Amino acid sequence: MSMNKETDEKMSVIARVLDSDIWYSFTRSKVTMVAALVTFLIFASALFAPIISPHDPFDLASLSLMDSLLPPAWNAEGDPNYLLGTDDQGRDVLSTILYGSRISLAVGLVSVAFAAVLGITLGLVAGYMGGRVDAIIMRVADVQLSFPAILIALLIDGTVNALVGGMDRERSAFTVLVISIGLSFWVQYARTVRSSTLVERNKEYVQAARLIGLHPFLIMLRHVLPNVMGPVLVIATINLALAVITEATLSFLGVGIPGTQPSLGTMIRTGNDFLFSGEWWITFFPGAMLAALVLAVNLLGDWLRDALNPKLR
Amino acid sequence: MSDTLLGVKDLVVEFSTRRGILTAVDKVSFDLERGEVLGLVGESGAGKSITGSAIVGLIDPPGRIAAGTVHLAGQRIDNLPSEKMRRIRGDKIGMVFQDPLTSLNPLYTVAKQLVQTILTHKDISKKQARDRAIELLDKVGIPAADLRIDDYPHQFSGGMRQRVVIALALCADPELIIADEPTTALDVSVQSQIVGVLKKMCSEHGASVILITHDMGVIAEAADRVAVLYSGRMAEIGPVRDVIKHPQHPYTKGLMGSIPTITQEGDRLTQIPGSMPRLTDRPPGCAFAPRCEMAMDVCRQNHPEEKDVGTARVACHLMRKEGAVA
Amino acid sequence: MLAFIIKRFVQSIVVMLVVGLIAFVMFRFVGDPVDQMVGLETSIEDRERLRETLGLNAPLPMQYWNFISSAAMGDFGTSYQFKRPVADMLGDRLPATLELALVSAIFALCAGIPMGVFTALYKDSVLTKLFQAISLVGISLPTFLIGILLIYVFSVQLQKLPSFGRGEVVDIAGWSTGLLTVSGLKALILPAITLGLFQMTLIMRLVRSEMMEILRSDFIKFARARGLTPRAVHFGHALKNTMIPVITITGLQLGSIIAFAIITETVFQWPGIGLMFLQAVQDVDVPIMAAYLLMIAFLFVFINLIVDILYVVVDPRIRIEKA
Amino acid sequence: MSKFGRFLAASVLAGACATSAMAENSFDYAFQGSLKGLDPYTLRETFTLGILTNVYEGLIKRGPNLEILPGLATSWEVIEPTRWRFHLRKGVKFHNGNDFTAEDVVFSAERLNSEGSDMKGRVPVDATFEIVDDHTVDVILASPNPILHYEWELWSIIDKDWAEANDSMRVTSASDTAETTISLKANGTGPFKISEHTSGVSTKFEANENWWNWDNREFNIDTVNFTSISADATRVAALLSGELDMVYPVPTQDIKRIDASSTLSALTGPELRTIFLGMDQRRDELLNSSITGKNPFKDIRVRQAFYHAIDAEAISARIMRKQATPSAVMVSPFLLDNADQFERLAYDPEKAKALLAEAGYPEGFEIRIDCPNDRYVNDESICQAVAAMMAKVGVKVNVNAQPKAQFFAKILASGGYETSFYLLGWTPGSLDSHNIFANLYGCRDDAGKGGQFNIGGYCNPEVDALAKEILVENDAAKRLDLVTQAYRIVTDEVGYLPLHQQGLAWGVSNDVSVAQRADNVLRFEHITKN
Repeated sequence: MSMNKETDEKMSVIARVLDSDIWYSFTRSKVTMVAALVTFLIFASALFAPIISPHDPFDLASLSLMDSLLPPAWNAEGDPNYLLGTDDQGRDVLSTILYGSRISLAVGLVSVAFAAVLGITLGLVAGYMGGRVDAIIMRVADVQLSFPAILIALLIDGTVNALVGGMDRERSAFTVLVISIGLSFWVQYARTVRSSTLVERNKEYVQAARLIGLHPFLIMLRHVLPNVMGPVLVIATINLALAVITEATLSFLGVGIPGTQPSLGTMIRTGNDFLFSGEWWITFFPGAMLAALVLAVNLLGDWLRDALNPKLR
Repeated sequence: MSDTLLGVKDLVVEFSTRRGILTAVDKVSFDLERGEVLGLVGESGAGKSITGSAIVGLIDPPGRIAAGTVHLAGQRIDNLPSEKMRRIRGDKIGMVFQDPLTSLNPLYTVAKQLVQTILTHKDISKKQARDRAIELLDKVGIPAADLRIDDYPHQFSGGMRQRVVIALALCADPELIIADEPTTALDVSVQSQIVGVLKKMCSEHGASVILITHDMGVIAEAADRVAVLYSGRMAEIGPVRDVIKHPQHPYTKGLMGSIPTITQEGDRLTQIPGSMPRLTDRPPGCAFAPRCEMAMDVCRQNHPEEKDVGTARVACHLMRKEGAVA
Repeated sequence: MLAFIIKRFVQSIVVMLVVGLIAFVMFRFVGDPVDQMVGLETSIEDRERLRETLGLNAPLPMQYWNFISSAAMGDFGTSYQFKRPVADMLGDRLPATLELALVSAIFALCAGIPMGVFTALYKDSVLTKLFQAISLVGISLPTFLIGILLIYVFSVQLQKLPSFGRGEVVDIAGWSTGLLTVSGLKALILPAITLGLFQMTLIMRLVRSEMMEILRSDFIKFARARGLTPRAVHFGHALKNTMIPVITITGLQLGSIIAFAIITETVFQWPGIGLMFLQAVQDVDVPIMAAYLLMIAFLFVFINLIVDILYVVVDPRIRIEKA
Repeated sequence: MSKFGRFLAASVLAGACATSAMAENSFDYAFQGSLKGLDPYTLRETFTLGILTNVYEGLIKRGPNLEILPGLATSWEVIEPTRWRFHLRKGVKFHNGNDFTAEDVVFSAERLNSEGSDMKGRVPVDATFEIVDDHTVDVILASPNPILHYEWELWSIIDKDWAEANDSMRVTSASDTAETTISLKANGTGPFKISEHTSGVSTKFEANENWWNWDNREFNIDTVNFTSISADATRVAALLSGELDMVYPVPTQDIKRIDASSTLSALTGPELRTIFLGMDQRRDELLNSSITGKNPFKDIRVRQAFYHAIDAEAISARIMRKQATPSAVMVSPFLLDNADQFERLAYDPEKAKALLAEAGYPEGFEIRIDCPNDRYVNDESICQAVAAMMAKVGVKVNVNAQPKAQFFAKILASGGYETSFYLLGWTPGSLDSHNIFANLYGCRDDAGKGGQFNIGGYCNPEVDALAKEILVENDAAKRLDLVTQAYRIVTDEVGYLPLHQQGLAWGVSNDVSVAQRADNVLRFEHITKN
């Protein structure tokens, strides 16, 4: 019986979702559905890259220079083994895209999470403490705005290498990207959360919580977070797309993920050099993948913003 | 009938939503004489504001006027092309909205907003328009109007702002003013001043007024006739005095019971149990039936016709009986 | 107002000092300037002597103090690589970047605002869908790739527009401008589009969503109820209110335009400060890096101030409060 | 929109009617790097020195094939083993009209070795100059030096009077706060004058009609416009679009495309720079490796195994697209007459595995390779390919590719030679093998005394002794013999793992003809344009 009850509850959750306005607006927009499908496919293929990709491009021992620069399989000189051709090191482009989007998404997700956590925390603290703490945090936010991710990355690349150093260039590059992209994004979250906190701070329940001995900060966390989840989610979606693009841009400046375990951005940067020489597939396919990902995530973000904004419904 | 300024007949306003078509205003009819003040009352969601918007042609998609007609001074206006309707708005019909804080564009001075509106409808010079604007402000009771005209909206208090809004509505001497909850957002102390200004201005200009409100006090103070809407339908319409003193519709009775009056001071206000049904699940018969103490079987099945009862017109199955009795 | 500006000014100085300090700590890790200043075969003793002359052996706080105290007098030191006063070099290169940033900001505004307004007013138009599709391209591909593709199409294939540099420039009172010559204007087109595309998308989307929200506001409804023409309602009342967030964002974006100019300038070999900075990073030319960062911070603070002042001009509510 | 529209329209219109306002015969070209200053003594770097030799001249000159020709000196002889006599060209004038005399040579030699100069040693520090007459100078050396004048093409002679008048006596130094004239303006004797110079951006040259060899000049161009274009794709695009007459270097992959064009061709040839891998043979424990407590590279079998595992032919064919010549020695065959006596160890992964097993590493080990990513042709790609090849014999190589600033900061003496496996390129500045034995093979201490660029710390006293002999040996045949002996030792011991001499690639319009020198120096005096 209890089983039944549980399934009933689950059913009702599903039913509630299916009945909700968000789901409705989702099913009404074909573009959004396609975007969601594309996003899902990209995430899934990135997640299952080791299973579905025909080769392991990160296994250096499997690479052969003699297989390098093969065009896509449908081309006369192509090799059916390499559907989308190979790059200058003999890596299978298709497999590398799958593995590469894994890295790009990881950079995007981790840096957005980093920015969100940092921003939400600082926003809460600023809004809650007010006064000088607030002023300092918001001033730091101003300083932060004058330092876009590009500048931060250029500056901290050396620092992180020197500090992390050691064996692993991949990990240090990952750290650099996450820190610099994350740092350039947190301000948005902080501002959103701060203004919401300022509103909540003066409400009775906060005073009441203080009276019964609860730490008001915790109470506010519980009340402010649900209020800002909507905007935060929207910012996060759009930031995710931006982070993936930024990662690609940074690789152009030489501070991206290194070439031995290329991300989408690294692949595009490498392929960029082969644009005029006719080996278009090295840039084209990763570029298309990146564009599809960014486009889809952006469209989802747009839809989410409209769907969550009651004024626009 | 030559004195009839506005004729609304069987007006139906529908909104198409994902849950099907909502009928926000369902076959509402009424007439308005020149110089008359008609109160339009009802709970929020009863369709008062939508009726007002429908008259001036400001129903935005997904809503639309699905049936019925609106005549202004003998001209049918519900089916006019948008440009012609625009010329009528502000010129023939003025509107006053609920919240004076948000009704004015914060980035323009009062002068600019007034002059712009005047020039839209009157073929006069800027200078003349400005003079007229000052005159209007003066009339609605803004002290030192010639100085304050160049101020921005936020420099005025709420009550003063609503006076500015009234002045804006009167810019082109409209024949009809639709005032949608003009006092709701104001302090109680200034509410009656605003109603007074509105009434005075209209009688001076000979304009008719539709006063939309949920506040029976305001109606009692200002209106000549009152129409009670319930769930998008007309429940009762009649002269204010009669409707207040002798409400016919059970809903009106309940509504009157909820007005605090000096005579009843100390008594508990009667409240109508339950709440107005959502437009999505309006019962098949009389919409008020579920809350009505006197509901009969027929009430739950058939929608009552409107009947003339004395000076009023009432839509209630009880009326047939009472009428017969009477 | 004056108090406000003074307060801002003080804050700016603090901001810039902090920026300078952070930057100085980080320069340590960018590389060894001496290695980049001499040929590979230069002896260790000579390198050490050079290091000493440059004051690189002094403790970090000392170096920072030296830099800040001379920077306060307008002296940013001498470039390790170019052996020229950095202030002069910035002066030489700044016009190129500012012109590029300005033109691309104008491009972004002039294309972004009308497109945003159009897409907000005509939500279901085919043109709206087209605009939205075009605008998404601007954020779906990395800037450098867009730049290279533009070069490929317009320079290599069509041979209509130059692929690098500023074209001919005219010197007017120490300001070298490319805006007055044909080749200078032609050279501006591709970099300005590359740099402005992202901002254009941002502005278009911002204008669209703000406009849609404002079109639902009470005062717009009241304006329509007064029978004002659609033109007056949309472009007078609605657009003006939309402009407040647009000014803010555009102002803040100017900072990132200048930062993103690093990439555009590299792709198009545009002789501005962005390119100079990137080369300085590669060459560990500390004085240039420090001066550039300080200048970016200054520009940002300055732009912020302008934005605030513009705000006051556009929004009377603030004007009165400050007065 | 309207502003931009008008702006577009204006530009399109303008494009339709006017494009050629340039001088009649102007040669426009771009290089990857930039010309940062005009003082010829501030930076010892081939490109900077090379471009300045079009303006300044040295006592000698090198021809299209790097052969030594008379320059400002018409002839020279070794009077005694330690005394050289240079006969200076008469009637030569600097661009400002001053006469070129022996005084200028002496002044230039002093300035070259003065504080702040990066050219120290190009004239031996212990050499003294004696003016015999206005057009004869003797150089007295502390010890014999057969290659004294080899590097003197790039030693620019400066006008003493002009330098005095323009406060340019000292070498422009980075600690100067005021600009010196000589870093912004040039006054040489060469065939071209600098008419406009924007530091780091572009430089305009115009032909010098008062050049001493004007009547026999080869070139027919009036002006030269140099622009620095650092981005590879943009540089190639500028050539493909016809905006420039020449760009270099051309990325290896774009050579095909340029050759395919009917109006362009790619000039390729071997460069003098040798790209090689260095292995730490000095530390007792490798940095960034899985092996602790010992240094596998001290075992010659490990070094040989690495050699056998790396397929230099494949790198040269694929990564370098045949724009590189695999090399068995650490010097270009151009600079070593019997380079063909040396052969690379064969590519043989099986043998590599066997050698590793023999040395006690049957499972291989892990090591990091440090690599620049913006210094040499396809540097990062080469390191990646090396990692892939080593993976096949069980050695896991982690590629640490960095911008040159960080790379050099770490691996050179100033960074404590912080690497145990690295990729580097080397061109002997003197175009002579002694430079290699001294700098790359000479024993060194931890501070870098000795073979300063011997980052791996290879050390064999026998080689050091041979290097000393080579330096002072005046007899060419004997010298070659000594050089060969030394190379034999270091090659057998696998002191380094040479990969290839990278290729030069210049993209040139078919309208112009240029002389490509193996040191990548472009001399304007060999340019003709139709």
